[in-house]
Amino acid sequence: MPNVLRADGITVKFGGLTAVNDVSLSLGSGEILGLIGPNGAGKTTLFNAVTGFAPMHSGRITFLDQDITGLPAFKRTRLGFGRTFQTERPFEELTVLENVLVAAFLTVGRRSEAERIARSVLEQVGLADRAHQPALDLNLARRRRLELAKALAVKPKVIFLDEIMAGLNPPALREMIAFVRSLTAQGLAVLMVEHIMEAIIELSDHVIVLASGEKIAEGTPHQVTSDERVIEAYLGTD
Amino acid sequence: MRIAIAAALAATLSVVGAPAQAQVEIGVINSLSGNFAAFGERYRTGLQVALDEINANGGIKGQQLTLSIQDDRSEAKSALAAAESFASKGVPLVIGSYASSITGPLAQFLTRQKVPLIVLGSADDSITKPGSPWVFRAKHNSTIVAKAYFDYFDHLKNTKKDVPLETVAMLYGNGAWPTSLAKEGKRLASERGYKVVGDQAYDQGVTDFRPILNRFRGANADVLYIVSYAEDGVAITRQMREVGLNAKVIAIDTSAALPSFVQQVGESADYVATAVSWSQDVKYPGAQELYERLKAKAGGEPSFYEAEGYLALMVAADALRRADPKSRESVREALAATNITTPVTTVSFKSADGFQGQNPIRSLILQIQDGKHVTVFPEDLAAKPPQHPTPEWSSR
Amino acid sequence: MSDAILQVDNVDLGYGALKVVYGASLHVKRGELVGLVGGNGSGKSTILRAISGMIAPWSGRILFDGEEIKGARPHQMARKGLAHVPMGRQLFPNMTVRENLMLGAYLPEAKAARDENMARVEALFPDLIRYADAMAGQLSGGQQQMVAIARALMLGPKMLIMDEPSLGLSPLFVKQVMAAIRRVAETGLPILLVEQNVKQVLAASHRVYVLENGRQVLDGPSHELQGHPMIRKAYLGL
Amino acid sequence: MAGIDIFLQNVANGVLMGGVYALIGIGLTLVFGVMRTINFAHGDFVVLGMYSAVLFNALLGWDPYLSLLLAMPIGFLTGVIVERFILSRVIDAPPESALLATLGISLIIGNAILLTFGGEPRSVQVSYASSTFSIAGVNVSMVLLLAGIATVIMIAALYALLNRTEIGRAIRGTAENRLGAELVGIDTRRIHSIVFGLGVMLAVMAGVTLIPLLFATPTNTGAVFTLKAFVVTVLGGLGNVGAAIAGGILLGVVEVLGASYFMSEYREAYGLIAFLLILLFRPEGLFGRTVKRV
Amino acid sequence: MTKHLIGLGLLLAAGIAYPAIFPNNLTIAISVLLFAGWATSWDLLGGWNGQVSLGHASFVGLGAYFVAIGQSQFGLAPWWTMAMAAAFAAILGYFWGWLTFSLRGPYFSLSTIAVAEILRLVAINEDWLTGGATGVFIATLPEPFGIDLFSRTAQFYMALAFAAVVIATVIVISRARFGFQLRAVREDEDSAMAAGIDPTATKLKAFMLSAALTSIGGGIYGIVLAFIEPHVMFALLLSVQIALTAIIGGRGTIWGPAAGALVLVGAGEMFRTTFAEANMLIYGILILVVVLFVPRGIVGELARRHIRRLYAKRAQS
Repeated sequence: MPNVLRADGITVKFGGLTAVNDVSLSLGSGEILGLIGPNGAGKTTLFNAVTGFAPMHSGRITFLDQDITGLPAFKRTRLGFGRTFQTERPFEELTVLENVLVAAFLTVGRRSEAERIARSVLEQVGLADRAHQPALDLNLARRRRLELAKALAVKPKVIFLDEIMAGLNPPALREMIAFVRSLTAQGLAVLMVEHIMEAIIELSDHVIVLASGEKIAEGTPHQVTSDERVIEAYLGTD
Repeated sequence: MRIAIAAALAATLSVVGAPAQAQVEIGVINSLSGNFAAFGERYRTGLQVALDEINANGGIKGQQLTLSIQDDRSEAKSALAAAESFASKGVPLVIGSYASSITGPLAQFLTRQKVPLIVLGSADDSITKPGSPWVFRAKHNSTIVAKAYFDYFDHLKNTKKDVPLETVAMLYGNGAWPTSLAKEGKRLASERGYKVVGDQAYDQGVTDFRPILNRFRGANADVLYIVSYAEDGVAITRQMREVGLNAKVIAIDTSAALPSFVQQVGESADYVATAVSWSQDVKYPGAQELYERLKAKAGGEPSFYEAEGYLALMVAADALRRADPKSRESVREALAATNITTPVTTVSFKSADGFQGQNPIRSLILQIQDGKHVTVFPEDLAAKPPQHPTPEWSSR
Repeated sequence: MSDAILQVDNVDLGYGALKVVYGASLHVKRGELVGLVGGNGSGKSTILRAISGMIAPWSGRILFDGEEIKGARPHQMARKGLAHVPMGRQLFPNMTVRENLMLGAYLPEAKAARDENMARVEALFPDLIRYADAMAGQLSGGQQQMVAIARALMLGPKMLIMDEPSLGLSPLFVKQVMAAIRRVAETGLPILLVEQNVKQVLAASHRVYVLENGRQVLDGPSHELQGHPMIRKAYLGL
Repeated sequence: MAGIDIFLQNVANGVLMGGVYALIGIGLTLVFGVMRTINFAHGDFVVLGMYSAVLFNALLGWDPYLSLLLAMPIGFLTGVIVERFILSRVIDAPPESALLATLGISLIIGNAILLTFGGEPRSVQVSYASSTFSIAGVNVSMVLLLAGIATVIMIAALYALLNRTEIGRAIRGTAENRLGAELVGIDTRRIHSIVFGLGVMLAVMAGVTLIPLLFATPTNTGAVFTLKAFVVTVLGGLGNVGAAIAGGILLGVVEVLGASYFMSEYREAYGLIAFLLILLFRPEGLFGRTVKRV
Repeated sequence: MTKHLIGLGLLLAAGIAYPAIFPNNLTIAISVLLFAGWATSWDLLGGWNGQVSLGHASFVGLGAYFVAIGQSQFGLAPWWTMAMAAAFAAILGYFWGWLTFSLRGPYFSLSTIAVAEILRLVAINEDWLTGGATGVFIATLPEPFGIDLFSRTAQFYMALAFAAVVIATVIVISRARFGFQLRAVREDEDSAMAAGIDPTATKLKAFMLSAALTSIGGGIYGIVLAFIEPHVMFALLLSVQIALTAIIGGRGTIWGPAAGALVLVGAGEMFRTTFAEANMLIYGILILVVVLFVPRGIVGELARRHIRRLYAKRAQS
């Protein structure tokens, strides 16, 4: 599988604390990479470093054979990154449609075209009937979908999903899993941070496990969940 | 929303009341709130005293004179709104306002509306230079005041030849009046052979003048020529004493003319000279009596501001008596032909030196002597001779 | 259940439009150390926040010391005798450890018993004396956690609730903190302990509740739940 | 007079003026430190203090320092009431709400004073208004020195309050971690009321102390003081009470030296430029410590 | 958008008829229109983009000074000088923003006060540039197509055109890409970056546009006053009034700032003629009332209620 995204030796430090230590990953098109680990393992920090939202101490990131290390986040978006945020961050004063329009305007300048893109994305995530509702009023499941719609409306080549399954009830969870799978069918590469193991196991082609900022395991979902170090990281030591 | 707009408009309009019958109403635009409210209050007192006097003496051709006073919130746009309402109401003339930033636009507007304006407090040269046929000012301006100061300095130099007055240091706020008075002062200084050894401006609101006063102390000026806002003069005088800045003549414009100056500065106020348009002991007939009436109305010590308010309305009444109050052109002509004597000053509007509609008023120099404002110059109007030179702080 | 110091009856909890906890019920008896475990985002902390009055339940009720808490704010719960050791510890970083402890005994009753409580705290955490005059913000994570527990004890509480005390600590410190909690529990103070580290909790507590995605999936005496497959599933999905 | 003498004199004046500025700034920084609210009415509370001294002087003939006895508790109560009924209702709203509310309060105070006292500048004439004494050839103004002493006493008292008393610890706790404070049983809303009360009390105190030195006008002076207070607190570090004194002295020296040796008409600008530089390059203030996150 | 443009058209029509109906209340109407234009311009930055400036009087002053000095010193017609003022204001806005946008929230607002105060001092003290403290008169103005620009009617139409252009600009922007970028940056800079938006560039553009539009209104104000003085044009109070007008009317709404201008200027005028000395006091109380009871501003609150009615059922879980 050709590499879409490659990150080598990512290290992130906050003051004296090393939050992520020398972690590498790679991702091919149509592939789903899961990133798991206990609380405070550095998953979101790594995620932010790759997407350009947190400064890196060292490391190198290439995207479609282009070195994007040090590029600001919005420029990465323009190259083909789409991302969601762990606590959803809709533009609260805007309606659902307007939220997606913000993103849709990245690729087109005309309002009518942007609106066409936005509506088709809303259709895709199943929010079309909510287009004119203020984003503030959405419930969790719909906020998540809005978050996804915004990430998709920039027409990304790789999409970063930060805990989009958390808190969903079982039917909503099933829908979300199916939805994420449908993304890969369109050739999107997916990097997801997730706590819901059900989703990770079902979706991921490949899983990286972080603990205390270090990569402690890597492999298929089944390989990592039976790895003793992983179990210890999660359930603690005696 | 639309209802709200309509309501707001209706409310705005309804406050313009109907004109009263059998009386002559003139418009007054005065600063009753905002930054200049202190002055507005004093002008209002003077206007009221004049109004009482005019109506007690038969009003305007037997009709009551009334004042329609509008507040300008110490800002030009409110003054202009007031002027517009007066212009449309048909008042024969308008009196206003204190600051030149307000009176300037007023003069422009009323000239174009062909409404006579009698300047109430603004003393900027720019109001009557080049001026307009519709704008009249009975009080002084910066050219007149600066000249009065330098005439006074010359007078002192000539009467006490053993005290040389050769150098001047200037300190002034950065407002319109202090700046123009300083500019005119600098011109006169070079014209009359004084050397300017200090020239410092400051921003209003600053209360620490020590750095500047210390600079002056190094410069050894004979004359301190200070133009300050009311409150600043108090701080300047206190700090002058504190840093030990001595001079043979200390002149502080505006600030030192206020009664509160003496209260707040105490004995350090003595010897300070200041120019005014009027004082209680000036040798004009009726000055003392006017003082009593102003004092009674103000409920406190009056200043020349009250007198200027009084003067403006007396000039207006005189013109109205000689004109057809229904015709502004006739009122304008009457104003232009003014030639009266009041307890404040004599008034006639001449065009000279590029000025138009300006009364060539004789400014008075007061000196604070033993805690009292005393007229000391010009000699023919003076109550007492000036005390000169000012002793050093250390020997007071 | 008159011997229950804390009783949570069928509460729904959430933030804004986001529902996080679905119908949770639990109780803590006097003298008991009860664990509340579950994966990230399962709603554990939210339950603690509701107990100490930071958020109000959407439905259901919470009784503390036999009295229903309605709209009480955190400082009022403290007054009633509930001490909360929050996530992230929430110390006063630019105050000394001693000052932190003094503030722990801010309330009048606690102030009256300040010396007594201080002695108790010193007995439980002998190390605290060594860094009593250091700024709390300058301590290591493990030391800070000790201070947070000690500060809560200075209140002379009727009950202690703790939110992930081992979060972000190295394994050595995790052991020390858990040992300290056990020492506190041995004094008879009822404790509700929210913790990721299941093994430690199972070893230390009398009973355990297990949450998965906002729902209670299991509860029972700790020794019976050791190695229960549901626990592993709650964390690792397998 | 030799240049060095004048220089020393200027530095001394700058330091003393700095004490005055610190006095004006300290209440603002306390309020910001605890409540994260920038009080745009701070200068108007200073002016309120000045007028209270004017009033006590006119009615009872009291020296300003004597009138502190009454002015301080009144200022405290005023602050508590304003916080209870206005600010507490906007503290969790968007930050502009607090800004607007304090602007509204500023207009109300200034114009209420205008209606009561009229627009004349007021001051209190004290016998020591222009007295000086000289130390090593440097003249020191008595009023400035008294104000400086008052500043030192006030800051020492505030320091003692914050560090040595129960309520002071509660205030610091609330400032450092509001949630943590709630959890140990501190009613942080009450603390906010008290802190705003203290902030107003300090402003009033500053006003009373400064009246022999300066003068008060109802609507002008407030804005000038508010701006000075901003500059002082940002120079020292917003929310850092102790640093207010350093910020004040820095501002005083910068202004006095700027006015003495450069253009006096740009005196105000020197402080503002310093203020901008600090905001841009060291927003925690020159003497602020970076708050350590836990 | 069409709805708003039609609304603007209707108001414009009403405006065109206004001088014929109320020939003696033009000054106050000009004030309303200028404040509507300024507050709407301010709102592009302060409301739509979330950067609260307390220094916008600088741009008003800039516009007034360009027109006054251009006319009195160089005989330049006001339309040229207004264009120059707008360009200069945009450049100034660029550097001002570049300097201060690294600051957030109240720090940004404080820095704008400082910058504006420094500009005020420059305007007062550099009299070779500005005519200094004594101010500048506009004695003559050209007469395009025989129109006397000194007449209140002509000035009213200028102010009307200014307000209409600014509001139309906002209407268009509100629907365009730029409008969405502005709001996205206001709501959440990180989330905006995730949508490919450069927050700093967006804020700079907003500042430049806001500054340029404000300065054009300033030019008209200069003509209306015909005499300008730095203490007035660069005053902090004017900056505060502009911001308050927009906030009280409703930040980030199309009609809020204009409504705020109508209410505040209208109320100010009513208080001025009825309460005289107490008018500023009442103004202060009015601000408190709005902050406490209508925190989103007048139009903001109406819009919110409207939306709430449309979605009466809050999201069900």
